[in-house]
Amino acid sequence: METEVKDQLVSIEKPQLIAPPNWEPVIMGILCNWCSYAGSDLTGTSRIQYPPNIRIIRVPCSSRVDPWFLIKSLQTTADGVLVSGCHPGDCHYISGNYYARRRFLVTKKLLNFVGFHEDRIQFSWVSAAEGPKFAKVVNKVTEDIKKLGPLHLYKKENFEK
Amino acid sequence: MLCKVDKVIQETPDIRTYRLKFREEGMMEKFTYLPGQFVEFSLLGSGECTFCIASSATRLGYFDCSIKKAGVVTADMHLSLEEGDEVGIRGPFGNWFPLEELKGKNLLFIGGGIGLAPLRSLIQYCIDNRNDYKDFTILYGARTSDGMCYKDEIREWQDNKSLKVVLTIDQPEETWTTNVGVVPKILEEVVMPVIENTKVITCGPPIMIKYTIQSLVKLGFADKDIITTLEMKMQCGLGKCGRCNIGSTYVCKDGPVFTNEQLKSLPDEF
Amino acid sequence: MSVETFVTDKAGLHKFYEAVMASRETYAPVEKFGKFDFKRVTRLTECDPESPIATTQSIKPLFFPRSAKVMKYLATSAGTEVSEVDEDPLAVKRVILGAKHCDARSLQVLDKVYNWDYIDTDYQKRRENTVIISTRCDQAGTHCFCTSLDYDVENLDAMDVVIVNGADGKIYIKARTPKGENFLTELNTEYRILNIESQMSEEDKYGEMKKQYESFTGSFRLKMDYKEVNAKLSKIFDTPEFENVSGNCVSCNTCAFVCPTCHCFKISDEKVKDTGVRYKSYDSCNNGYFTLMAGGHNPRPVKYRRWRQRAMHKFVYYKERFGENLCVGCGKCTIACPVNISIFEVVNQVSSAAMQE
Amino acid sequence: MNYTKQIQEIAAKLFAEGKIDVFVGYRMNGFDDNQVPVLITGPQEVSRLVFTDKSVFNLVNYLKTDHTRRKRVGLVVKGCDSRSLNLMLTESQVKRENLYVVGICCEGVVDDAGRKMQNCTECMVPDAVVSDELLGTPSNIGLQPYAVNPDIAVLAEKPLPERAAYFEEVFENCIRCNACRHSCPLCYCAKCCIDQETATLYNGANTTSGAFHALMTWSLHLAGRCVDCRNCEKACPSHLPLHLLHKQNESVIYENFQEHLAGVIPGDRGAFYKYSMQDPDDFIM
Repeated sequence: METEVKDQLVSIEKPQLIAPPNWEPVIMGILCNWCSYAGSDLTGTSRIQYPPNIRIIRVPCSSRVDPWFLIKSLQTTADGVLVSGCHPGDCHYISGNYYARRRFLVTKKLLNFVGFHEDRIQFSWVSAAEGPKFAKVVNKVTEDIKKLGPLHLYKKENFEK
Repeated sequence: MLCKVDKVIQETPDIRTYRLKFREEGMMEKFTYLPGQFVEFSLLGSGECTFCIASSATRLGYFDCSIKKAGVVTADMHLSLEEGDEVGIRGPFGNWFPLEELKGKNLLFIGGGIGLAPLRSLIQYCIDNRNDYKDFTILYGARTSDGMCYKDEIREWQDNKSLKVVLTIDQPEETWTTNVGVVPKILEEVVMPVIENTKVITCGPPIMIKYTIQSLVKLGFADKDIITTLEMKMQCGLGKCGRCNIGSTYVCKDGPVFTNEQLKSLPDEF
Repeated sequence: MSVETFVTDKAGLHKFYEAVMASRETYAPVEKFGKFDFKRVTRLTECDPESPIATTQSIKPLFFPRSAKVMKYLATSAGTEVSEVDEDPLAVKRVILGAKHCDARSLQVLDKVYNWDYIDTDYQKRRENTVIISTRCDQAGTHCFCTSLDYDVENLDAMDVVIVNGADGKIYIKARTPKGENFLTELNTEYRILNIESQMSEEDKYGEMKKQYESFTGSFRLKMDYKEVNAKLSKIFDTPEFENVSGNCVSCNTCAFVCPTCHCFKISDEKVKDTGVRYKSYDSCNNGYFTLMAGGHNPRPVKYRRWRQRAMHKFVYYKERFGENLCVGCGKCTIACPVNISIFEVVNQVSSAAMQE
Repeated sequence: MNYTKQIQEIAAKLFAEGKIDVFVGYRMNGFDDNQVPVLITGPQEVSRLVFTDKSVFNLVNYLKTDHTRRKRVGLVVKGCDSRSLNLMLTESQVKRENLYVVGICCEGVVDDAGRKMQNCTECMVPDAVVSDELLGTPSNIGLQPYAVNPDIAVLAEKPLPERAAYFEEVFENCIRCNACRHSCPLCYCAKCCIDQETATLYNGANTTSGAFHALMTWSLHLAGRCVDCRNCEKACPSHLPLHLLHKQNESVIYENFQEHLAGVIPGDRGAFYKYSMQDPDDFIM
């Protein structure tokens, strides 16, 4: 049996048009290996609480993040994306995050242009020493996305009211 | 149909043989196939792939598929498909070797690399019905001695007095004592087959098939006595998706077994 | 008892359309971004069933969707669960309004491939549940050549009901198949009040329709003899002319995606964590990866080989196998093609050039 | 704007001197007054070449096919085409010494209906920036102040849900034939990242969200490189307004990095290949 595909997401996740009471967002966290990932480690080792909604992927550098990673994660399961790298000037590869910064801005604006709320895609600079900052960032992103509700890509009823 | 992987045999660094059993009891009896047919493997999450069955229905209870690491699905299989895992199977599809025609003939099998897999199915079948056939020669070539699959079985065949087994590798190696050279060369120089009343069954990489057929024709074999199995990208196995079209022929329905006579009538795409 | 040809005028036709839309799920050409495509409609104002402009895609997606789920699965530690897709929209009875002759004909051609050997039940079900109402064109398009192909455009029985615009604003509605007759009898008969010619005999009506057909056939720019082309093409597999005609092809898949008879597909998996879906989606022989095998061997690595496959499959191979041309002469591929390569020109140019050698 | 005669002469001369193997130009399509690209391999076909304001297609696209690879090619470029050629040269896709470029000082091309194309009314580089021979009078308009595309301006004013609904329709109408990608001169990758076969990344299904993924990724990979030749939009069988995505990126890049014309300066690699310390940082936490 096959059915015509209108919206593939519906089959993978059950469609819930209104956020159910216990809904928790899924946030894709793409962290650079040298600063933000170490920062998140520090958050853990210093026992600072942060929301468990974030799913972390480690990349060598924030400039490794191709825009289509963000698009793909929004297209499949994520309700929001957080990309984090080293502070400007601190890049392990000297200038990676400068390149990334340009790309992020254009990606963010384009996604906003086609109808995503700006808070769905967020960026941060977190260094290896900034454990508390990482917790704060994740807290903020989770709060923002909780406010926006679940992302049902191309399901008319629920697309970014 | 879901199958359970019963046993994994690492034939060579990049070839694995999967011995499969059906998850449901009694399915094996319904799953009847003849040498030369193929099945669609589906590895969930990676996709579907076509493989020929490398064992004969005369060996009951299981069937084998030998898989070389080449594309995405096969790479995933080598990476993650282990004993006890499950795969989906559709099939069997395609036609089979003309078993009736082969009866009472001398048989010459020519295999190269992973191309021995479909032949193995027929060889097993023929060994199990040994009395139906006359002389029996197997010529098998591989790039290196490492690259030979079914090593244990080849040893068995070598011990079997009623078979003649000729092995060859492309490049000389220190430990290798027998023939060195590409298959067509060995065919002409070492095997020197009888032409009368002989059927040749060949399978291997496209380039090998091409030159083997050339030298077979040179030796004087008739086109209809040369049988080969073709490979072609397939996705449905049902004669629908149009991928395996060569001329008006669907390889998945009318093939994969063709005689050279039939091959000649097809457009020259290979 | 056969339903007689119904004669009406513009107002009656609109009533008829409304009755159709009220009776069943209706699909009709809808304008979007300056082109027409078949979409689900509920009101006549939404669509234009008589649009003279050909739709970008044919009615093929309604029978063989662009992307269909074959199955889905859930892999857990306890084992793998494979399930078929649950919803079943195929049982719904549908009507297609405003299909052209070529669209309807394409289904007849596709039936051949879907009903040999393994029978595609989903396609079958969709076919059975769909009534096709077709309006005969008044004017041939720039790239149309349906009258030059191996089917009788005038008396085609691929559509269930045919609508013909006769002279003096008279419109003839005629059932062509038993399915169409049943549909017309079942239909709410309110629209029949507007019958304007109750005395006219069937022969006269047929004569009027014939007249319209003749003026339609007169408007064709492209004409060829398909028998000649078939015969010539089957002999010239190795002609270098294919390289010339395929020169400016950009190897996109557009022609196959909009073609009403192209039926090649690919199977692809998509997964998220433990769940996944297997899709069956369109594919095109003009795509470079179409025949690329896992080992890296590709029998058709270059453009002209792929074009040869396309042209030969349409005019030779399919004919050999199933007795029909795999082309209905709709010209959709030429319109959609970024560089306007016309299949008509390709086969004619190749066959005539090869004959000159 | 009619350079038919000059181009025919140049092509004939080049073939006579044995300087080229293929000449890429335009010919009449044979059924109306529009033109299609043509690849000419010998002097006997030179008379088919034309060039008028209907010569729309960007011929640089043909430099990535096997018909022209490792051959000496002559081709006709307009202003926007020459910019994409410049980028291809910068990105080492073609060798300059294999090319003979006939540059045109373009006065704008027209669409099927005879209206001047939107990108031509906005054009800031009408003269070919790469050429061995330049036809027409250079306009020398120099750098103009940047004006946001009117379509973008209109859409940007709209509230978010409306924009979302609009783009949903765009993505829904995409049939994923990839004509946009194949007609883009700057999409020369041997295998596109969207065609990856790994199931977690792959996006073969022909769905709305699949189209979203494909088009967005495609436009972001062209951001800072797009030369606004609109080959993609003309190729799209569904007539989707693909320029919106590119123009949006272009406007953001201009506003923030003051880089708006890709491929004008030889060796300039586009906005994403460089950076400045002063780039905006305020959107990052």
